[in-house]
Amino acid sequence: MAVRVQTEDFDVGAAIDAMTRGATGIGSLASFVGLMRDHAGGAAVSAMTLEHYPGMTEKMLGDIEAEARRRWPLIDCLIVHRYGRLAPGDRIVLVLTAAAHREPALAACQFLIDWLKTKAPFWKQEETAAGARWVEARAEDDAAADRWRRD
Amino acid sequence: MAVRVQTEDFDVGAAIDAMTRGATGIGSLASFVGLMRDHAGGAAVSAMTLEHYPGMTEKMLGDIEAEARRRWPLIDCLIVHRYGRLAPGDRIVLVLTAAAHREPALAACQFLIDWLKTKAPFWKQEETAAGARWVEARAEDDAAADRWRRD
Amino acid sequence: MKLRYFAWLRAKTGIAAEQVALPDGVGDVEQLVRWLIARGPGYAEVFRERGAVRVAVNFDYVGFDHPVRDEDEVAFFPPVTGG
Amino acid sequence: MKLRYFAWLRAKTGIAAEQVALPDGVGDVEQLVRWLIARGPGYAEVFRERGAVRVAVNFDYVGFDHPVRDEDEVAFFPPVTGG
Repeated sequence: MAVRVQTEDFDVGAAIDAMTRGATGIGSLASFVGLMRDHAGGAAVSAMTLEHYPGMTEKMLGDIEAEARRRWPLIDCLIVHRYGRLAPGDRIVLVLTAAAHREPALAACQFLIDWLKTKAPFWKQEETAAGARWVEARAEDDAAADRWRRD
Repeated sequence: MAVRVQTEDFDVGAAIDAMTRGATGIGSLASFVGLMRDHAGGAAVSAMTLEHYPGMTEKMLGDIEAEARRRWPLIDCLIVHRYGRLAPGDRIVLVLTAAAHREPALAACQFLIDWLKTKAPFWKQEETAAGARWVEARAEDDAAADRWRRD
Repeated sequence: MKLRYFAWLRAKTGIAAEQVALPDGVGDVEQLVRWLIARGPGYAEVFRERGAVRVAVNFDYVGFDHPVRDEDEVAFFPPVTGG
Repeated sequence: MKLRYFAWLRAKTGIAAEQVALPDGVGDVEQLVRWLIARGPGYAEVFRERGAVRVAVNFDYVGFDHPVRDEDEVAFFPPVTGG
């Protein structure tokens, strides 16, 4: 299990190097980095505060990672998610997947961010000129997560 | 156009930092890194030499990148591909895509590596205990590339 | 039991967490929600639109028909928006 | 015209590139290939399995029916294996 929930920034290059160092069975590494944008819904956003549910967050991210490992032959996997106050351009989340071949690495990376978006208990509050507002969940995110459902 | 064909290694973290620095409209960054594995087809591989077709390589990578930009609203995009002699664990290729939202970033990243695999004129020769052998194209790679065809 | 409220739900209840004794007649989430609504207008407002409220019992998502016991941690929050 | 051979095709022809004058009667890739096959066993071996040979004229993939001119660069190579 490699899941981290932290206020500090993360170093993508260092995370990739740590995952691949000495692991010469890895042929493919996929990553996704989510960053804070300076605008949303047509309004400039000056800052954002990410709240989360300590305890449940780690459990859900661990569950999601375990599900990815069940579905694809991953050699390694990492999820890092920040919380607290962030400024535009700040990194928010990192998903990193490593496999022998590219298909499982890319599919698992997409799966992890899709499920994380709809299952990990984080909430964003944006600060705009009109005041603070809670970000609303997107229907597209539910649809993206549903693609991976197995009923 | 950001396409590089080089013998030198590349720094994934530095490439990501360069792409996102000051670009606060970027909300999502997807990457794919291909690395040299220490085994293939059941045999240990001690080294690999990547040959390419100078001139055509740059043209094809540029064409592929332009196609990705036509299909998705990318803010930025980078392809780096190495050639020459490589050892197990060495990085071979980097694909980096940046967009406001994750769907175009992830889809374009997958598209670029799928098309690059079947269209960019690179050839791998592996060195094993049994001698040197040219890597054969995989039918799965053609199938992966065909998913993106628009007839 | 421990009750927790997140994001805009917390703004309505005015508190992030509270410890309550399992009320008489409350055996599942639905009954707990009815009991909370009767406690005051802030709570009532939280549950005005049920569809917008997610529930977790002991760190797992559950439906409104899920049983609750005195030793549980029950959390209410809006659809998540991380990533 | 400039002819180029890559990967295992080069091992068969014995050369990576050569400059030839457009031969009489050669107007497309197919005719060029027939002319090459007649030049010697190494070339003949390259084109024994046509399906395994890709052709580019001036850095673009083409079919065997594509026209060739004296100023063209024509490259022959196996299916690519980069990435």
